[in-house]
Amino acid sequence: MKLHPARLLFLQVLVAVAALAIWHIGATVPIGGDYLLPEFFFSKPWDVLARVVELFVSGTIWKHLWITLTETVLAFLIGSIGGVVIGFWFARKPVVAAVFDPYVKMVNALPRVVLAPIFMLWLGLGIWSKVALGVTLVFFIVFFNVYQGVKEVSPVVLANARMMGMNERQLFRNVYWPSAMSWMFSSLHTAVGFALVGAVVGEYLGSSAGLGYLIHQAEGVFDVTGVFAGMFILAAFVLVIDWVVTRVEKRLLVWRPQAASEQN
Amino acid sequence: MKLHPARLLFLQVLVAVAALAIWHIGATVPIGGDYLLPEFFFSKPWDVLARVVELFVSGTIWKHLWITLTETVLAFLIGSIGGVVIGFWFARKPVVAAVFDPYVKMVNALPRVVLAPIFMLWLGLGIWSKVALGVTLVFFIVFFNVYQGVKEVSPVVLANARMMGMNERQLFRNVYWPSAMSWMFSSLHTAVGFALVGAVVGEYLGSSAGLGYLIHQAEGVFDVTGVFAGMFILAAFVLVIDWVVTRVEKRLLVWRPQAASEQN
Amino acid sequence: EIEKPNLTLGVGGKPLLYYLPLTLAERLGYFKDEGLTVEINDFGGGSKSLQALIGGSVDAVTGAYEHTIRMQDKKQDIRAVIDLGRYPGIVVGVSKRKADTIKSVADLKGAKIGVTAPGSSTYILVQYLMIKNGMSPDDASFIGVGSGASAVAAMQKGEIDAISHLDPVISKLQDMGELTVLVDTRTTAGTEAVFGGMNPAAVLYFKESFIKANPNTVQALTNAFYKTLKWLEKATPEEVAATVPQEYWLGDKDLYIKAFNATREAYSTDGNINEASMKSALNLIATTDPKIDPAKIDLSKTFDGSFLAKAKAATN
Amino acid sequence: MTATARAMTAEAPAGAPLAVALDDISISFAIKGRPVFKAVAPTSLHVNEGEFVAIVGPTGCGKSTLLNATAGLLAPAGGTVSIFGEPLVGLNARAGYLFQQDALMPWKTALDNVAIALEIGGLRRLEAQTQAREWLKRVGLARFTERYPHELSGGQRKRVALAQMLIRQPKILLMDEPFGPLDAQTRQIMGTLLLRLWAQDRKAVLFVTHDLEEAIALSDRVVIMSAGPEARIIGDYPIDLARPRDAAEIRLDPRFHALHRTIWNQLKAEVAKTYGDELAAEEVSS
Amino acid sequence: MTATARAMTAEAPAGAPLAVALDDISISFAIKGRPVFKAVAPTSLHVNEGEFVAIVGPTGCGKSTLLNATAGLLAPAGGTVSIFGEPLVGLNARAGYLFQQDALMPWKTALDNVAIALEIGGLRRLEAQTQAREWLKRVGLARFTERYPHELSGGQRKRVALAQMLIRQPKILLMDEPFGPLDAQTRQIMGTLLLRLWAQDRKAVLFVTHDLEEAIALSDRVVIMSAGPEARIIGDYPIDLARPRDAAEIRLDPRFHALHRTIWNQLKAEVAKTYGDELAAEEVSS
Ligand SMILES: Nc1ncnc2c1ncn2[C@@H]1O[C@H](COP(=O)(O)OP(=O)(O)OP(=O)(O)O)[C@@H](O)[C@H]1O
Ligand SMILES: Nc1ncnc2c1ncn2[C@@H]1O[C@H](COP(=O)(O)OP(=O)(O)OP(=O)(O)O)[C@@H](O)[C@H]1O
Ligand SMILES: [Mg+2]
Ligand SMILES: [Mg+2]
Repeated sequence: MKLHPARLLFLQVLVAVAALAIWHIGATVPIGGDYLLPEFFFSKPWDVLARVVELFVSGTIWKHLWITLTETVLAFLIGSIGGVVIGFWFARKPVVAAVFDPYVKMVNALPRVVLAPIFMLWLGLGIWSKVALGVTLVFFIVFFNVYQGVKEVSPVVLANARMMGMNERQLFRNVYWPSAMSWMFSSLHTAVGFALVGAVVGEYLGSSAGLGYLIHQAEGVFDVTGVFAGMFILAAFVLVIDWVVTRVEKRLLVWRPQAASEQN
Repeated sequence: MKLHPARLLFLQVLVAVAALAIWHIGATVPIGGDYLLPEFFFSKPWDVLARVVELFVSGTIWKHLWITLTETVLAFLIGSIGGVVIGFWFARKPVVAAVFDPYVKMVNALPRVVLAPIFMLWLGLGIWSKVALGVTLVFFIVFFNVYQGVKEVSPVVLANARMMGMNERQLFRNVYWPSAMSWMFSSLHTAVGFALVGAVVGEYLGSSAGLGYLIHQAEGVFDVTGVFAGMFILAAFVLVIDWVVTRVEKRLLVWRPQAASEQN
Repeated sequence: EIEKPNLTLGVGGKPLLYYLPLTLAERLGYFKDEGLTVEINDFGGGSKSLQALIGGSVDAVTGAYEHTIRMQDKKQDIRAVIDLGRYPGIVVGVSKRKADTIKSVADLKGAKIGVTAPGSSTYILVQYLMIKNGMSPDDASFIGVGSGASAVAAMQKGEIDAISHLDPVISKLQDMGELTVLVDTRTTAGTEAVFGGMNPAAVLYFKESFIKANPNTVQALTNAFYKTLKWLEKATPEEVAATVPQEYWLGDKDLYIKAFNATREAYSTDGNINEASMKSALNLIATTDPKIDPAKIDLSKTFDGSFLAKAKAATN
Repeated sequence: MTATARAMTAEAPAGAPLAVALDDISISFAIKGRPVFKAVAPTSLHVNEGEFVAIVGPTGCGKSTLLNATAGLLAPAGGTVSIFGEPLVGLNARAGYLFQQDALMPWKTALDNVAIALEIGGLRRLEAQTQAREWLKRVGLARFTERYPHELSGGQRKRVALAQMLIRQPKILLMDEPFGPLDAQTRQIMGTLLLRLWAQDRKAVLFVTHDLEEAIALSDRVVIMSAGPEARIIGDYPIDLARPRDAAEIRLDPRFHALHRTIWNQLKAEVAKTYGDELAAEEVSS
Repeated sequence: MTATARAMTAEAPAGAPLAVALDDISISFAIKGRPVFKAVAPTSLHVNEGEFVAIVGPTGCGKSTLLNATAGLLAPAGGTVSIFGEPLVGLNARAGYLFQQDALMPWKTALDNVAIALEIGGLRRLEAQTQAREWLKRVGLARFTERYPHELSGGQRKRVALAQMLIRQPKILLMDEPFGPLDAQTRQIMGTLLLRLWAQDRKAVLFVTHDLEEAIALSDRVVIMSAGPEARIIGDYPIDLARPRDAAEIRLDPRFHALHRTIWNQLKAEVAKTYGDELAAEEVSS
């Protein structure tokens, strides 16, 4: 049931074209006197595309893109490393986990928007307050998955490894880590998006550059085209980071059989 | 390595007391002329507690709490059901998954803050626009995990079930669903927090009631005590929802052996 | 009779002094007196409340007059019916650390200026000032610092050299002794110095189609706000403080009264917007946003004074 | 080669279609970064309706692979698989398969694991459970109905799987070392149970085992596979012992011993081949 | 009872400490919502240094459970476990354990799975791999070093696990049906390999098997467990066959046959007891 890559690309483009067509029609053809996707809120696909091109041609975007990229990558790295480390720690120390469990959940429920001023106070207006915001999102996603992943380790494989005489560090490297890996990567795919969201929301709430800044600026003057152009670039951007994650995943999970649910 | 419940509670309270003590000292004892946690940004624990009590005693909180609860629960339910359904669908239809994969990831990377006006346009100012915001967070977390969970189904168990003659629906009920359950519940624990975040951010961006509204009001006039009181209630609140999720989880996963990583 | 007694009204930051008349009208019961039940929705910012109006989720908005002009450029017919703030209420100040080097707008070259958000009115005002002083807006860097405590934090930590902001942030900074004021458009003198006249800020606006369909409702709401302005004109700071909810006091009644006194002159006394101040507002936008062509804007369609006139007639 | 392999099934009655017909099938595994591994070379195997065929062969030769192909779980690289005269498409719906590995659903109790096999056919839950209980009793697990698989011993799990397969009464039974983790005595009891069921309505059985005595005691034909890679069927011995057989008594029959010796000799030679280079050398040096 | 069980190990030399001493141990499982399941009743088992003890018993009696307790993976409900004279605390670091189930790390190739057993002891990777390759050759898997477990057959996986355990040369070997999924011939080759290693430096071996012939051919003592629940050791037979033994030849020895018959009779009676109510009735009715 594998698709030929060219055919896959064709289908993907088809979806994009269909979406753009609906958008275009919704924005330009009135249905019963009303527009389905009023231009004031949705702009028009062609305008957005033109704006994206313009942003790249004029070169203004690069600086913003670079800043947002830095923030996203930092948030992603720090958040996932933190999530992995604390996730493992909690999974291996049931007492610690039990004691801190309610607090972790409480912190996870705090709206990040409200935390922004505190981050700014501590970390200033530079990239670090945005990184912090992204980290608070990424961390929890990775944390919960790694925690569960470690608990799902096969009891027999673990017992075997322990009988071989592995110490905690060796168990981590040879058993827990590879076993929790598919859990971790699943969470990383979600986390990539959230890292970006964190960075952009941080910029949106206070900054002097970055995609979030651009979007906010456009929003302030009701320039929807600008807002959508920004979101577009952002979305394209996350695909690149996710592609990197997928490559790493493929490399690290060579040992897996093809997913059973995909065979037919 | 199981803790006695009373001892566990004691340790948990200890952590809370320690945190409050640090907060109190940071806010009231100047270190080198500067406060570690200036009152203007952090208020004081005692004030916050007093405010929380006041909110409950005066009764103003109930209406807001009720609205936020409704939104959170709806966002959580709709988002997780959507995530489960689409996650299963994608996992079982590799072609669909391959075609839509980049788009799902793109949408996941859109900052929800920017989407708020669109939700308000479509869904009005009532609870539904907030629910929608929560759904966009919950959905992706659950989706990615369920998708991965289905792919992790044991190939032998699946082959056995198929040899028995199970059709797609029966496979879902008897194999995919129970097998993906621990993945799903892991994602639900993260999602509970995010459902609340979505609802509160939605309220924060435009509403006439709810905890997010309260926090927003307090923020505009530097009423940090109010902000913290709101966050406090919010956090306590999520524990209740999470407790419900954990109960359901325990019921549904009776069949599991104790996690191997916790035995010693 | 009133076509729509149950109204939803949007505002971007209700507790702000900028929107004081709204809170007063609500607390004084003037909406009820007019037979209206008004549900006030608070939004993350002025632009969000405008979007809600256009999207149809609110009926009326108390927001910036500037929106009516911008919306005409976007082919949305939005009209103000009464002015609530005649001066923008924005203050440009410098950090006390930079007070020695930045003594006037002309010195802002190369400075890091904090604004509520890029694209917002605080941002536009500084740009306007810079252009008027013969600089390009690119000569300084602008940093969105948000509208609340984060703005105070940014100034305190020395992350920005200057700030263009509104109350209560400005009053708080002044109270803390962090700020030296350069331009103050909360006062008559300050505003005249910048614009040579009034420059309307907060107004009550509707969609033109709503006004047409619900003239009595619009009239009732205008009456309520007119009465509020009249009340406010005579009220003592103590009375104002007693009317608004205690939480609005910025944690300290004295600070609130200070802030109110500083802003007091900015509130409109008669609710009217004259030709000159409309032009002044248009000029402000057109100067900073080259996409807007002043020749294409019909200012008479931005303000509909007929309701105000009736309200005045009814009260007097 | 194929000609001889086909000749081996010549005894089949001409009229009835074969229950299982593997013709010239070959099976390969693609392994990342190495040449394709040809596990099974083109080989053929025919099983008549109601015939009990045991497959023996050195470890790793391709027995499980052959069953997987018959079950439709693995597409052969070449050749055809026909079930009751029809080419196999997708899964083999008429076959029950007892896997070599643990294949019980860990989230269902022993009872539910067996009952589900009937429930999916549309039987009411209560009725399915009654029958399942009956079957668990037959395999000696009456007291373990409410246990989850991880609470059972290896042999107990295997017996639950056996009940799970048999309760559906499929027309073709594919069994991969079904009695491996059972003690000799229980093995015989299970063997007798299996033979009784088989006799009731003529099922075709493909039975993989490492116990040659068991193979001879139970089957109509014993098939020997050569050591892999490119394993083929290299021996096919009809077992002309009278039925019904008593699993214990039959081992004393002189014909049994003669058969055992013949088959064993070929098998031994084959295994020796596998370890020709490696193990034999070791063994000598010891 | 305990008195007799202890008496059975009376032949042990008085001076040297016992390699494994299980004294009056009992093992229970808590199962949600039902009474505690007493798998093993108080029973004792002593294994001398260098002694090869085979454990046989009906399926589900508690053999794996007993090994788990000796390995330190399961805490007994009562009684004591001593290893070389010291009470066991935590895991048994001197034992190697070949599990009944698949226990290879799925993310490591066969080679790495074996090599890791040395690497964790601090050996350099390259050296460990060289030795691992040697061991894989010994178990007949020289050509499968780069395969991941899911690319191996059941018997191949078992042999990798065997190599993984043996390469560490532990002083105590716990083996739970190590040769189960292997054909008879390979079984004998592996058995010979095991005996050779065992002879090199006097290891203590606890060997669970269902093949009584294998048990007798390999061991110094065969121990029989009663059917569970509350399983106990009910028989203990010293095997007085000369060493070194040839796995194939020994089966022709008349002493072998005499031993086999004696032990088999007790075992048979025990299994019959398990199925007393259920299976025996079935068998008769058939
Ligand atoms: N998924 C796979 N990828 C690569 N090779 C495989 C795969 N599955 C099996 N093989 C190889 O195919 C050959 C036959 O495997 P199979 O499992 O059929 O053996 P078997 O006869 O059942 O052995 P055993 O008696 O040990 O179970 C073996 O050499 C094995 O290594
Ligand atoms: N985790 C558990 N929870 C409950 N009961 C268990 C558990 N593990 C084993 N048992 C029970 O304990 C008894 C002994 O199990 P054990 O696995 O030791 O048997 P065994 O002798 O190894 O059998 P086999 O030869 O089938 O492998 C069995 O009746 C089994 O059902
Ligand atoms: Mg096999
Ligand atoms: Mg066992």
